Amino acid sequence: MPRSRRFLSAPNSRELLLPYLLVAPAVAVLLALSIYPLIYSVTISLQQETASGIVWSLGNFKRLLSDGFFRTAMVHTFVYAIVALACEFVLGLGLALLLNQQIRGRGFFRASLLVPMMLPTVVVGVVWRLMLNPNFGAINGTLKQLGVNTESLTWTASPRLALLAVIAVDVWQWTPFVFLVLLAGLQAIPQEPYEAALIDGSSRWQTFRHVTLPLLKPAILIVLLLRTMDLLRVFDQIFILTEGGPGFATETISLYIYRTAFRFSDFGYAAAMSFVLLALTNVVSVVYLRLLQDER
Amino acid sequence: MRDRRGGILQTGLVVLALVLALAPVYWMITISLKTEVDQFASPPKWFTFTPTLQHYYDAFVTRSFGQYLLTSAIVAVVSTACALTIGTLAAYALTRFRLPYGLDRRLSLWILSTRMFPAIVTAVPLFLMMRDLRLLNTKASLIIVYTAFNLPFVVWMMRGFFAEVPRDIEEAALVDGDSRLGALVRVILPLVSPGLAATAVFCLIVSWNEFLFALVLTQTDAAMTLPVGIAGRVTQYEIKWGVMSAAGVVAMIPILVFALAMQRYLVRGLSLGAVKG
Amino acid sequence: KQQLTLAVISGVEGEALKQAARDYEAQTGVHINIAEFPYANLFEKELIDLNARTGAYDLIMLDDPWFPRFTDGQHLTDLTPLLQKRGHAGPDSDFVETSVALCRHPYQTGALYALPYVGNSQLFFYRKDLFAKHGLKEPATWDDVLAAAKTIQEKEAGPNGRKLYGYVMRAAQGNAAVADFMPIFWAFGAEMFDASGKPSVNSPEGIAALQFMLELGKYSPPGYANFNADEVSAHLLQGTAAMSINWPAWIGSFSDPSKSKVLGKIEFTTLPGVRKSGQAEIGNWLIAIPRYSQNAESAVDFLLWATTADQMKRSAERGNPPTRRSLFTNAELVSKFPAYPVQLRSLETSRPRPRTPQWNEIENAFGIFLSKANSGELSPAEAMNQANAEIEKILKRAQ
Amino acid sequence: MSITFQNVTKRFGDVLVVDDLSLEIADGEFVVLLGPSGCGKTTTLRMLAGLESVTSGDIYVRGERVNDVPTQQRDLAMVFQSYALYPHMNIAENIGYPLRVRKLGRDERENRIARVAKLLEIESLLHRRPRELSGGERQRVALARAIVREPRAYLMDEPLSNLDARLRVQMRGELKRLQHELRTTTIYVTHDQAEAMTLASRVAVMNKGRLQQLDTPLNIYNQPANRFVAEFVGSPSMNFIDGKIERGMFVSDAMKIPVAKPDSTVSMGLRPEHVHVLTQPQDGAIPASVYVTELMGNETFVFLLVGKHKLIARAPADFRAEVESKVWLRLETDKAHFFEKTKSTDYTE
Amino acid sequence: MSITFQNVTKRFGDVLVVDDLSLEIADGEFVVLLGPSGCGKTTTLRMLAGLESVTSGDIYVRGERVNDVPTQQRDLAMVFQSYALYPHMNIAENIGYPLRVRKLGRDERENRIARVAKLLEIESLLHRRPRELSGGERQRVALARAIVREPRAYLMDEPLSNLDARLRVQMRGELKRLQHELRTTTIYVTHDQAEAMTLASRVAVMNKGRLQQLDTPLNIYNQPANRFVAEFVGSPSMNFIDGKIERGMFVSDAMKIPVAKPDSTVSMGLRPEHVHVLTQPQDGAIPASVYVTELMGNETFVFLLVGKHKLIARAPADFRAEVESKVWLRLETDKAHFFEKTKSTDYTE
Ligand SMILES: Nc1ncnc2c1ncn2[C@@H]1O[C@H](COP(=O)(O)OP(=O)(O)OP(=O)(O)O)[C@@H](O)[C@H]1O
Ligand SMILES: Nc1ncnc2c1ncn2[C@@H]1O[C@H](COP(=O)(O)OP(=O)(O)OP(=O)(O)O)[C@@H](O)[C@H]1O
Ligand SMILES: [Mg+2]
Ligand SMILES: [Mg+2]
Repeated sequence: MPRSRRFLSAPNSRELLLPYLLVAPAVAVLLALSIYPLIYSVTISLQQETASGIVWSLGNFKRLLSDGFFRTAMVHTFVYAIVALACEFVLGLGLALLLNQQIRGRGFFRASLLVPMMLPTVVVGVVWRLMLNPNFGAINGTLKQLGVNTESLTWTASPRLALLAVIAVDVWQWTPFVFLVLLAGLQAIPQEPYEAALIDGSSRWQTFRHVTLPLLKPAILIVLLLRTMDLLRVFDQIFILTEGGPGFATETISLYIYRTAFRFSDFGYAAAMSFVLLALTNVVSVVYLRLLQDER
Repeated sequence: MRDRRGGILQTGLVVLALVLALAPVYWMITISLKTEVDQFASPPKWFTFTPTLQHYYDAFVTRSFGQYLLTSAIVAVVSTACALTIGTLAAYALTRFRLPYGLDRRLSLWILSTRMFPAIVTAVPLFLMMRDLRLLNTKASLIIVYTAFNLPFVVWMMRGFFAEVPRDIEEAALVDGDSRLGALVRVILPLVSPGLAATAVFCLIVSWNEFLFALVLTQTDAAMTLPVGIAGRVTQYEIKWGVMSAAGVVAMIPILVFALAMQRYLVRGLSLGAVKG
Repeated sequence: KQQLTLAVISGVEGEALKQAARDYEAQTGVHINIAEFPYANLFEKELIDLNARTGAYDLIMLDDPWFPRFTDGQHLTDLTPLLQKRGHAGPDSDFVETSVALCRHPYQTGALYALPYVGNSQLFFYRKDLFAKHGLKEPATWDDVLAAAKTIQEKEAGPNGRKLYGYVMRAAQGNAAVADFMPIFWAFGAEMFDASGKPSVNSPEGIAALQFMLELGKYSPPGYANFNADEVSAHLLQGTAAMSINWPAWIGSFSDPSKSKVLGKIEFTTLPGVRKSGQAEIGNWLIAIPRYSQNAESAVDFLLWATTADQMKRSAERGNPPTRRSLFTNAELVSKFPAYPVQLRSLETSRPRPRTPQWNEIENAFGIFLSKANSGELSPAEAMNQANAEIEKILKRAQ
Repeated sequence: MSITFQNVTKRFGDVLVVDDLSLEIADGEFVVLLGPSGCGKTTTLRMLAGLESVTSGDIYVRGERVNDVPTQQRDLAMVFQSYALYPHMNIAENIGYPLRVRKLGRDERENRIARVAKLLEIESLLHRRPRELSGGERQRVALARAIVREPRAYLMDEPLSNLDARLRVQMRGELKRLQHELRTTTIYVTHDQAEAMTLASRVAVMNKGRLQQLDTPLNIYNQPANRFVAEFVGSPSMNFIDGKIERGMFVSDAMKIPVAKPDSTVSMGLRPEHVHVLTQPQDGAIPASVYVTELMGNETFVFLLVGKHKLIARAPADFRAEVESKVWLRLETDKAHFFEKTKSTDYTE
Repeated sequence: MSITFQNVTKRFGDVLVVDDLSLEIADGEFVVLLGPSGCGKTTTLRMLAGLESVTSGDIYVRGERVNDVPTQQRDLAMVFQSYALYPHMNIAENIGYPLRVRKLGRDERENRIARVAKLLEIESLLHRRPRELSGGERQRVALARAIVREPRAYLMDEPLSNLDARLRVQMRGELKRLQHELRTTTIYVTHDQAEAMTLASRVAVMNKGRLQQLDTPLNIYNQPANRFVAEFVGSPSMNFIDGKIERGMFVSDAMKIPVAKPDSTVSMGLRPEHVHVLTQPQDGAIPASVYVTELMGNETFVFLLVGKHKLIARAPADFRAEVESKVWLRLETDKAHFFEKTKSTDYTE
């Protein structure tokens, strides 16, 4: 019955109200700002304009089934999310571990590593677009100087490399976030288990595997959870880097939703797609939470 | 006493990471100082070019970037503060109390799920909502939206960190006669300061850089934030690389300063040496 | 005190109008707020606002392809009555017909919902120095273009050891690819819709046109499949490409030493033809008044003022092609912008993108498949067939 | 302040930790909780402090039921077995915290802190962080944090366990003085018999969550209510010899001793100090053999074999005997305890 | 495995914690570290374990210098004063961890765990998490985790401090047995005199980071090297009476006692058990008055006033005396210790 220990004491009658008072503001704000949009989206996703005015129908959802663009976009989105998440997590964890130890000037390192995350996404997109330019870009330029043949390295212009390129940019920009959270998590782990582990003769790796990871699990799952959700909604950088091109190679669901909503002003269909995305995200996060729960 | 033989290797790796992280930023800075001809020069001019401040001039003198900066700052700081306060309280309640019907878990989940809906779709209804509330084109609208946008993040981060605080430290505070909130403020928050700092930094960054809502909910310079202002430099036929970069550099600095300030708290973790068992 | 709010595009066009606004303010004391948005966002920004009927904007700048969408939703004010109030029968006859036609709904014939402010239409750019050097004459047909590209790319080397490409085109998914393709498409005698209004992009002509585009692509820098206007002009400015289709807005920068390495080496002309004589795609910036503006009256006053010959002359001096014939032929301007005669010809012969509220959707779909073809994913035939199918879907959904 | 436990039971899931505990503590009393590790002492304190909910039963303070009173409002001071110091505060802040939340003036706070710090010999540490202290120092800080205030009751969970003998005797004295002065009701958990004996006005012996005996220290020692108490209290612990009482005689395989008791199956308990080891035979003395001796310096424990029975005797410090050597025992049988076998495995006097 | 500290010094910032410590521990020895709270015992162990760096001096294990050998490679088992259990592992995993990292087979591991668990009476807890255990249970888990392996040396930091007397005696026995069987060098920190006396082959008494005396338990008790040791070891601690030796007589305001020692200014130390309280006058007996008695059950401590001197005497359990009542003391002066005043505040024999 460990769960019971999670709580300081059974909330006793005089305190019964406190927790509710504490969550109330949060719930209020979120209700206010999420319920209305949700209802709105539900209604318009169930409506369709026809010659004879607006009618209620499941048309938007039916259309999903036959929409090839939608399917491809979904695939791209998940590929993007999975690959990016994997890289960001591995790199972020690695850095967090490195900088959790005594290194001279780690304060400076820590702060500097956060810089990519601090740039406005708009700017990030533009800067990388410039750097990735096959002909004038700094990257190919530098590679050329190093004697690499860059003829075929057309990054965002090649259907093969484009997705990788945009993923790379995402990794570059968001690894710092993973790093930041995991570092904070590491900082929260007390020293004693580590000393015990040393005494018990466990190697660096074993200590990492059996002590650090388990104790870091809550932080890890939270960061994965949040990143996944953001990755599944990724929009800005791609929009600026490739607008989904070339030939749909980097079109993600959010881009497609954006186009449908804003360019083709078909909000109903956009909402419909969003619900699918919402559902999927929900599934994913519930899976994470399963894992998270047995931590507590 | 950690054995320090890995030291050199570690430092090496960190430096490498640092280079990878900062090279593009450095490049951006150079771009902001280069004439167009140099921007596209190949082989790329990493170090040798004749700097010009023209782009900064274009960015900040000829357009109302100063105002954008101010707006951004206000919106970011206020919304971050709100999100942190509201979110931390909620997180505390959701970690420390068991509510009937597993309400504590359900609530947390719901709070999280509000972050899953694509902003693109919520943007329009929010626009209509703000219109009816007469809040369109005001800082208030952005503050509200960003607060709500950051809340789930704050709640979940803080839940994680609260869960790591040993019970009996907090119990001691209660026995010593402190109220729950008193204990929260005087004992628990100091212990989770790294987490708090990390969360704050992130919230600030998000609201500082957010683009879509800022675009949709504002109509004139009166409430435009920096990202929108910057995006304004992307024209139909050309991107003003220099001006964009200049703006980027300037946009980056305040956050950088903030993060450096937070850095202290990031370093200081829970020093649980004093807890037994 | 009178107030007006303008939504303008960022860039030269918007700049010009902003400046005008300031002058107007100074003269009349009418206070004018300017909201400036990037091209990527202006459309949705305006559309959301119009749909929500906020009346936040009294005047909006719009790119001509958006016009059908806006009028379709009856979001714009019919200007005729307001003009008549002020003793004008209709739009000034000095406006180029092709431009005014854009402001009418239905096209050419219908009521007037806007006035043309910037008279863009595509031009063909080429390096006259290289053409001279290799004894090539100004390309009249696309085959000339291909031939020239071939010769130049084989014979020439770019600045400091870089390759010089015969042609540079933009095939980035979406607007870009379509814009650069349409002139070829039309020149090959293809049409997007047949007489009965059914999509016909996969007609033999259409496929041939795409075939040709790919052929030309061989002489375009690698990665052009994701190029946008800025990459194209960068190539021209850096002297690493010899020809391209582009917009007049660029002409200025070729003579700006801080940007250009090809000072005075670029020549402009109308678009080449093939079966039919070449036709440029028109891309005018119009100014309209939303239905929901509370200040329609003073808005019209400003609109008329801003489109008067001498105001437009100022705008022209600031780098925007006018929409008035008198200005294109104005000696003073011509001396400043030697390309004006060509531009006028191009503009007069130009044609608009198909006028349908679904244009954005169609252009997007079409662009995707063009881009797929250019990046080698699909053969021209496949691309055109799939595009056609997609466009059919879109139209079907629209009814 | 009087404290009453009324049929208090505590379960963690299916683990029964405190079992129907009823306990009356008068105002100003100093009650020591004694019991094997894991018998529920800490849990009992925590329930009283309101840190643990009671599964069933009621707790009364000054006759008022407090089951639902939040901890903060119970105004108790507690020394946690795990210290529970505030890692981010220095020692002075740690000790001062309870005063700070009570909004005491700075100066008042400072000289109170100084006073207890002096009392507990930690003046020199006031500006350190807990993690920079030794175990015993931390424990003293925890103690200081409790006694710096004047609460309605002190709950102390093994507050001296990590201190050296000298310090412990000294602290013991201080606590005793403090309690005499303030007459604050105190519940004190310890494993140290000396502490129990010297501090307690009454000792409550617990086992497996059940109260075994509640009485004055001496009575606990001299009239244990049952065999568990007899065995648990006192170190080295009481010797037990199973046997029968037949016609006024206690009979076991090893010995025959006259006792004025009704016939029954009993086990005789005899404390080590009531077993005297003689090197010369003596009439009435029982032969035995030494199998090990433990030299304590101030005394010697002699482990003996009488038949198959093991016995422990306290002998003077200078007592020496070869292992296996033959000796004779004089038992002060008048001091013997007899525990009848009952159905419960436990023996009661 | 032999262990040598050679002029080891440890500072934390400007706090001098271990001061020029030199200590030789032979293979298979069982050394008990004794000393006041905060004297540097834990730090000494931690330096040996490699958890703290030494500020100066060297530590040798089997003659090889280990100052820079990482902890993992020193192959020591340690019981932390603060337990340092793995919060996320259940008890079985906690105990099994050292075996797991050594890649022992599952079964081997399991029955080893079962064995120690049985030994320490924690079988029933194997599936709990540390936070669900009582203090004493946690301590036993910590102990179990150490003794489950067969390291080159055991470092135990007050491993029994939170256990009840019964359990402690028992564990003491087990440790003794274990050490006899495996002959593993052991360094053991304790505050419990009984543990020190019964377990130690040698006792090292420290004070303020300096080694005071290293000798067998009995010698520590009977021939303390200096006044500190004399006073620190033994509880209640030794009585001291300052005076002079003049012409074969120890003279203080309260008494005159013949001793065969050269003249000097000394302080006489006499253990409580060497002070016998008589209710009747007797020749040579010194008059005194009782000011308090502490009843320990198995014995009684009598606090006496002789002139302005305070003395403590051990009396039998049944000794009773009114406060203020007049009594006579017989001092076993032959057992007395005399510490000469030297320039250092410390007295040496
Ligand atoms: N990190 C530190 N910084 C400063 N002083 C410290 C630090 N760690 C320990 N000390 C000091 O070193 C001294 C010795 O500490 P140590 O833990 O060795 O004492 P100890 O002998 O184990 O005492 P105890 O019996 O109470 O555990 C103590 O006075 C303590 O205050
Ligand atoms: N959260 C829990 N879940 C299950 N069992 C628990 C929990 N907390 C405590 N226990 C059990 O309750 C019993 C009593 O615990 P408690 O801490 O009161 O013992 P104690 O008398 O203080 O022992 P010690 O003298 O060792 O501190 C122990 O057996 C312990 O294992
Ligand atoms: Mg306990
Ligand atoms: Mg210690």
